[in-house]
Amino acid sequence: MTHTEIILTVISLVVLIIAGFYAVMKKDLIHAVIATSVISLVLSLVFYLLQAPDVALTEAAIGIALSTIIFIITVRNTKRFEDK
Amino acid sequence: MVISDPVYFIALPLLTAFLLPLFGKIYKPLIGIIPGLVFAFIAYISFDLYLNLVPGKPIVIQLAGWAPPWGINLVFSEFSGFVVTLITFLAFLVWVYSYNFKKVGFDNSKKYFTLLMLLVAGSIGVVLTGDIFNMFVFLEITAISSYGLTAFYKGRDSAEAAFKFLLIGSLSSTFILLAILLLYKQVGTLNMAEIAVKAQSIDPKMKSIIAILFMIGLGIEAEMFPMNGWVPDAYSQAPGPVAASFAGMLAKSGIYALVRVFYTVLEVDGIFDLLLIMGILTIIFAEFSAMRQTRLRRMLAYSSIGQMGLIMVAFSFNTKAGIFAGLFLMFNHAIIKSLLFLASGFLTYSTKQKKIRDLDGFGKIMPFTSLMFGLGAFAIVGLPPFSGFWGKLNMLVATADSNLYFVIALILLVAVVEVVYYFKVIGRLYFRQQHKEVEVHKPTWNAIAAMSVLAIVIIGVGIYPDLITDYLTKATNELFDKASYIHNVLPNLSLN
Amino acid sequence: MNSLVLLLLIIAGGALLSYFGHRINQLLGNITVFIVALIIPIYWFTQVDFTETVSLTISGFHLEWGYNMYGKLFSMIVMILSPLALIYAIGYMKDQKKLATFYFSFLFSILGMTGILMSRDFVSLFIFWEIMTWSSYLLVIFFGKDVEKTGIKYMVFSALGAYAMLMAIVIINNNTGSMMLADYFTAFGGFSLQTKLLTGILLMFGFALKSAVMPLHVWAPGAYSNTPMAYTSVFSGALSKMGIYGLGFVVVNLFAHANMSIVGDVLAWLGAITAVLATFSAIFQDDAKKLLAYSSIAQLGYIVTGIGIGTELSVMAGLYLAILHAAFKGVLFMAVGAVERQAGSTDMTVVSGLVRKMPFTFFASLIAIIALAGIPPLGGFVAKWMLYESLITNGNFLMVIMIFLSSTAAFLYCYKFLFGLFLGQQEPEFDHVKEASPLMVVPMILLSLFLMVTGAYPGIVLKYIAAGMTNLGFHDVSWQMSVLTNTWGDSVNFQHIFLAVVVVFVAFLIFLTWRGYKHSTKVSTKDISVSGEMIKPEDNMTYSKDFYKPFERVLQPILKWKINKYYDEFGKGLEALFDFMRRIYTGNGQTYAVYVITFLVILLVFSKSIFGY
Amino acid sequence: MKKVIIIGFLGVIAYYLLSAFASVPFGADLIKGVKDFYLDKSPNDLKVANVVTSIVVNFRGFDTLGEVTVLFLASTALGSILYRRRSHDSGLNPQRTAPEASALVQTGAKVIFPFTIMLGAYIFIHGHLTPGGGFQGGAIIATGFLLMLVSYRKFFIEHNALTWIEAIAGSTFVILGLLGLVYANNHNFLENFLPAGKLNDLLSGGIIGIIYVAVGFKVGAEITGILDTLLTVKETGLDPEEN
Amino acid sequence: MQEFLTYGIYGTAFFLMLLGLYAALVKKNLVKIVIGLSVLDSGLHLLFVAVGYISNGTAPIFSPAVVGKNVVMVDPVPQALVLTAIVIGFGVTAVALALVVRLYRKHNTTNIDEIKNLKW
Repeated sequence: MTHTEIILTVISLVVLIIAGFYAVMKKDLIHAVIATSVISLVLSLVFYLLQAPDVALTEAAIGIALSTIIFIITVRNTKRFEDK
Repeated sequence: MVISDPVYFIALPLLTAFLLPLFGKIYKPLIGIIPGLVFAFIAYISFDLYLNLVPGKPIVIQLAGWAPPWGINLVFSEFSGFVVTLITFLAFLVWVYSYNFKKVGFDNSKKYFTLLMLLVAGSIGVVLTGDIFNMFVFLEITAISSYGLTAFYKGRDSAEAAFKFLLIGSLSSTFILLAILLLYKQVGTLNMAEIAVKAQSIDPKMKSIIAILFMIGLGIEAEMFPMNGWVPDAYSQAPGPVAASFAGMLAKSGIYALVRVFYTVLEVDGIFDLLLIMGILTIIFAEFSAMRQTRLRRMLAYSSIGQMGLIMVAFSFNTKAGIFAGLFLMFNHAIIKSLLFLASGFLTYSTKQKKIRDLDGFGKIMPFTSLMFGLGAFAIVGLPPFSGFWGKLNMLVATADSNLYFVIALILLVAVVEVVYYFKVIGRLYFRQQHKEVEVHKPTWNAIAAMSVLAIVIIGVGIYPDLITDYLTKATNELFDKASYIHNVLPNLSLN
Repeated sequence: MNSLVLLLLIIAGGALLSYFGHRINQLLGNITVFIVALIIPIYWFTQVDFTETVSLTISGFHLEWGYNMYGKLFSMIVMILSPLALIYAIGYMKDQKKLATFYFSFLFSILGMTGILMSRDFVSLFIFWEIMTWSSYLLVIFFGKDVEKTGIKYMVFSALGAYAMLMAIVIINNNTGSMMLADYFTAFGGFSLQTKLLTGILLMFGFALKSAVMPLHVWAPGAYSNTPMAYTSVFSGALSKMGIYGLGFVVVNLFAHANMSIVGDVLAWLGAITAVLATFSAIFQDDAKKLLAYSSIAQLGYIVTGIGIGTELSVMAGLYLAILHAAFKGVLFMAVGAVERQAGSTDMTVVSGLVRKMPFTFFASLIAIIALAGIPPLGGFVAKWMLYESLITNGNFLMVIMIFLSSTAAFLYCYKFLFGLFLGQQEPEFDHVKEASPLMVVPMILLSLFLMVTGAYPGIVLKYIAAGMTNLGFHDVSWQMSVLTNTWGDSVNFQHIFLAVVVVFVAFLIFLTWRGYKHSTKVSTKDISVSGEMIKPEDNMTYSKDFYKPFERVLQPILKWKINKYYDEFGKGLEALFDFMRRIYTGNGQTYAVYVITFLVILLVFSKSIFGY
Repeated sequence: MKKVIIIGFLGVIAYYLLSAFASVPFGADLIKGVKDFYLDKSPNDLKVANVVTSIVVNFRGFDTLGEVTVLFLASTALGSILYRRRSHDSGLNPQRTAPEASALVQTGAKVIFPFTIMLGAYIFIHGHLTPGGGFQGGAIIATGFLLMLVSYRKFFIEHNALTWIEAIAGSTFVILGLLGLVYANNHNFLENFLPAGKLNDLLSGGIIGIIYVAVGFKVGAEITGILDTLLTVKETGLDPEEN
Repeated sequence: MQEFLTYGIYGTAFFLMLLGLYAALVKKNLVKIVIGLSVLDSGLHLLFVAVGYISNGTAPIFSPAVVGKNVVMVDPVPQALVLTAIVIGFGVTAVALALVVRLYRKHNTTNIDEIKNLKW
């Protein structure tokens, strides 16, 4: 791994953790879903950095777009906010 | 032999499941008929293969032309063949039972049969496969089709049951994946036989963590104690034949995976003691909960958990007698519980509330179904001359041979509880006056046929258990002889 | 074909034929039952070769069937009593519902008993035991009364007993490597004390339960009185004897010969206590069925005492009593059944004065009661005599007193039974009552004739008992046809006593009948004027009400102690526990997920001690 | 309280599992296992440049069959879970509740749509050469349809066509596998029976390319079906049929 | 550096998994639970890929650029497995969300504590 890659990785990991927190803690479900989408996005970057382009592509296609959209559809069909 | 290749057990149901929507477009009744033909065919070839199996020479199938450990392989041995034959046989009967189900308010048969077929294919895949990750894939197939089937009916709490199942099931698949990952990183292979060879050199601490993860992951489908919260809900909300398939296929493939992993793949000291304790806890909690149920299906579901606990206890002895008893119990549980669930399908369908007390006097208005239920109840509590008795007797003999007298006492005390709740139901069915007018749904001819076949098997094996004991002994030897399994899959490798 | 297998096939086939016969129509079914009832004993007495054995291996277990003299003795009870009860049942059960189930279960319980008595290994013993149990369960709840209470109680206790046996069986198998009874007997001496006690007591538990010994008797009153009377006669007469059969070989064959007679003594004491308490309970029953049920328990108590003492004479007394009990309890339950069917009730405060309406039933009951109470001319006397003698020679004086107390008290309920149902004033509401059908009367009469004959010639039975006892290790048991000689050298000739008593009795009867007709006046029992006190219509003032009021007051402290209560409390406690335990299935899917994680954590934390790495 | 306990539990799990994984350091090549065989055979025997593809489709092709089945299963299960009897729909066309997107989005979607389809197709056709394959391509195709579904309220998927594509693509996979039983050298299920070709050629890798194309179609159709089912979920609120 | 990455990547993966587990076990909202499961899966996938990584390895693709050269390639097997796992995870998520919709229609709530008609 080159230094750039390592730095990118570290940044990605930090973003992953923050997005994970956001996804789990946020009461607004749409925001949480967007956060999972961000997780997928960053994850696919990490996969790419870890020399797994196939996985990165899959995660990108499925995680970012499709997973997110089915979550959003569900949230639209139920309630947007997690109640106390 | 091209025509009787074990891969058909999986490939054919999958192919049919993919094509079923097309058949429906061509001619609607084909949706019901084609699955039956497929089930009949795979049942036939599984019987054919199993009966012609040469002892000590299991059929090992390579897939994609690569010999194990590089490719995935299927192993049709005495043990796996036995379970597969049981599953295909039950699958066919479940199809017979549900073929005409539409007559009693059953809609959407295309999706039902698709899911059922995939459940069957998945269960068979779990049993046949010789690859640990492939086993995970098939476990997921069984799991997802079970979620779909559990939530099949509307107007019940079926979605709730399915969601609980899904929640626990997802956790379990995570743990299985973790275990597979750890294992792969230790041994560099996914083939079960090769793992079995190489696992001897794994650090015992690591091995124990892998074993724990496997136990939790596989324990869920095997209905092990703290992980069986989904069972009563799923069994009581799913359609009757599906509950029968859960008992006969899902639980069987779960316990098979558990047993195969701990007997063949991963030998860990102490795992069998753990299995014994968990089995006992499973039995106690399940049977005691069953005692106080007011709903028939839930009662049967808890009883099913109890039986699975008994099977776990039997396998935990790590002796030939124990395995033999465990296999016998597996056979009994599959056949008898299926009969009970099939019979209860019509009983609960007629009593909308599904309460046990609404069954008063049903012996008169639904004589055949009640008779079948009574027969199943007699058999499952282990009364002679039904097959349940021999399983229980062998089980107790095996327990005594392991000098676990307190386990005998415990099993028997719990059996008393079991007797009580089953006989309460029989008492209501036959010796009470009907107190509520109900809309009776008579079983259809095909349901009668399916139940009769099961009843005949129960009585036949009960009167002459040697019908199956030979096969059970062979299966026992196969499971107990780890070295020959490895040798048959990987001729060039051997233990040590 | 082997005659033993054929015997079992005949009974099983009979069961199926009766089932299908009754499914078609009642007449056909009844004819089938009748024929089956004739064929079974005829085949047994004429065709069965008692030296034959069957052996087969099923599922790795070696099964062997074959009679020995001890089993044959008990088989005689089954083979005489059961067909008679079957024939009786045709009359008794006429026009009832679900007859197919009734006869099927009835014949299957006969199959079970027959099988038990020819089993030489534990597996088949257990199989037949279970067949007997479930078929009798179906009959206990046959009328649908108290399915939850009585039926479940019977099933729970039966299952407890059966499973205790099963546990003993597998432990024996573990220790001897064989399921054969004979191997167990030979290997018994070599067991450790724990194994001896564990296996023996578990087996005894199972057998004692079926013969309703004291703390395990609570199922019996309800089960005996709820069952159709046609079957109760077999239930109490023959089926409970299976327990005695087993106790015989466990206590006598194992413990008595292994210098562990303390076990037998405990059993004997339990038997004696059973006898006393059950007798007292019987006295205060108003329902004739319940009375007979308690009386059965008491009688079984005597038998158990006899077996438990385990000396030659006491065992002989016990076995003799067992056979007599089968006969007289058979008659009495049949008689109550006849009364129930003809008069519509067995409540002794309601039914009365049926002697003229049902003379044959009365006669049979009278003979049976005499035998039961142990009044000299009939067999009961001989049996009790032998029992007392054995107890005295053995030095168990306290037990003698108890048995004697119980026997004396038995007179009270015997009298109450006869008086309550048959004697006294006949109420107009029973004017229409007729004698029961011949199908019911003939079996009763036959059995009472048997009682009379054995009264005069006890040797007829003692011959078989002596032969049977050889299998229990008592060889050369002395017996005489009609003369009883005691330890002290006195002898009694029963033939003469019998004849003398019969002559006196008949003369007295004739006299009584003649005088009775002359001098009796009819007064309604319900028309009683009480000075100044208003009688409400529901106050029943018949004689049979509060029959033994003063006596009851004396015995109150003993009777208050009801073991039943403790069992009920225990059951309730268990149910509460079960209810508590099933709360772990909270219904919240998340909780289940937490369980999974908790389990994982527990395993991980304790992984070191579990896997011991 | 419950939260604290569970966090404690999670801590325990993390401790044990991390300690287990710490023995397999990141980036270390510790094992000699099947992977070396794959890395050797894939380019040399199978002529498949992308080793992951050759593993997914050939060495462990059975897994992939299972995987395709899982998607098919998910779509069927979804259909059965959200299925409603016809009578309740009372002849009305199912309506998506989402409001019509703005003209800009619609136009954009219309423009992008063919490109997405092409991209997806490219990915699964080149599955054995470059990263990606049937799953990724299929998913991208489905994304294209998703775009249209979201942008246009009146864009309806032709269910008939979907069914046909699903069925034919799925059965192609199985039938190719079954043909292996007959035509391949070892008579194995899923065994390659076509000439392997040359490494890094489009027409290389035997049945691998064909299977990946079939998988691509299947996955695309499957996921589109899933999205369609979810999107045509009717109005929110209580369902009379459920109670 | 190596050690830092070991613990960094494994740690992140585990952290994501535990976050997901936490959501699945503690959060009451059904959608949140499913989000939790999805985050759990993400962490697991990261773990898989991380375990398969070999220092200074290249992607396991014999593109014309690498053919013939002696290069270290990362372990392709975990990548193949994780492909399968991702797709399976997607399938499960879809089914779970469909069930959430069904549950919402029946109970008019997404609070898992209020959905326990089936108990004991």
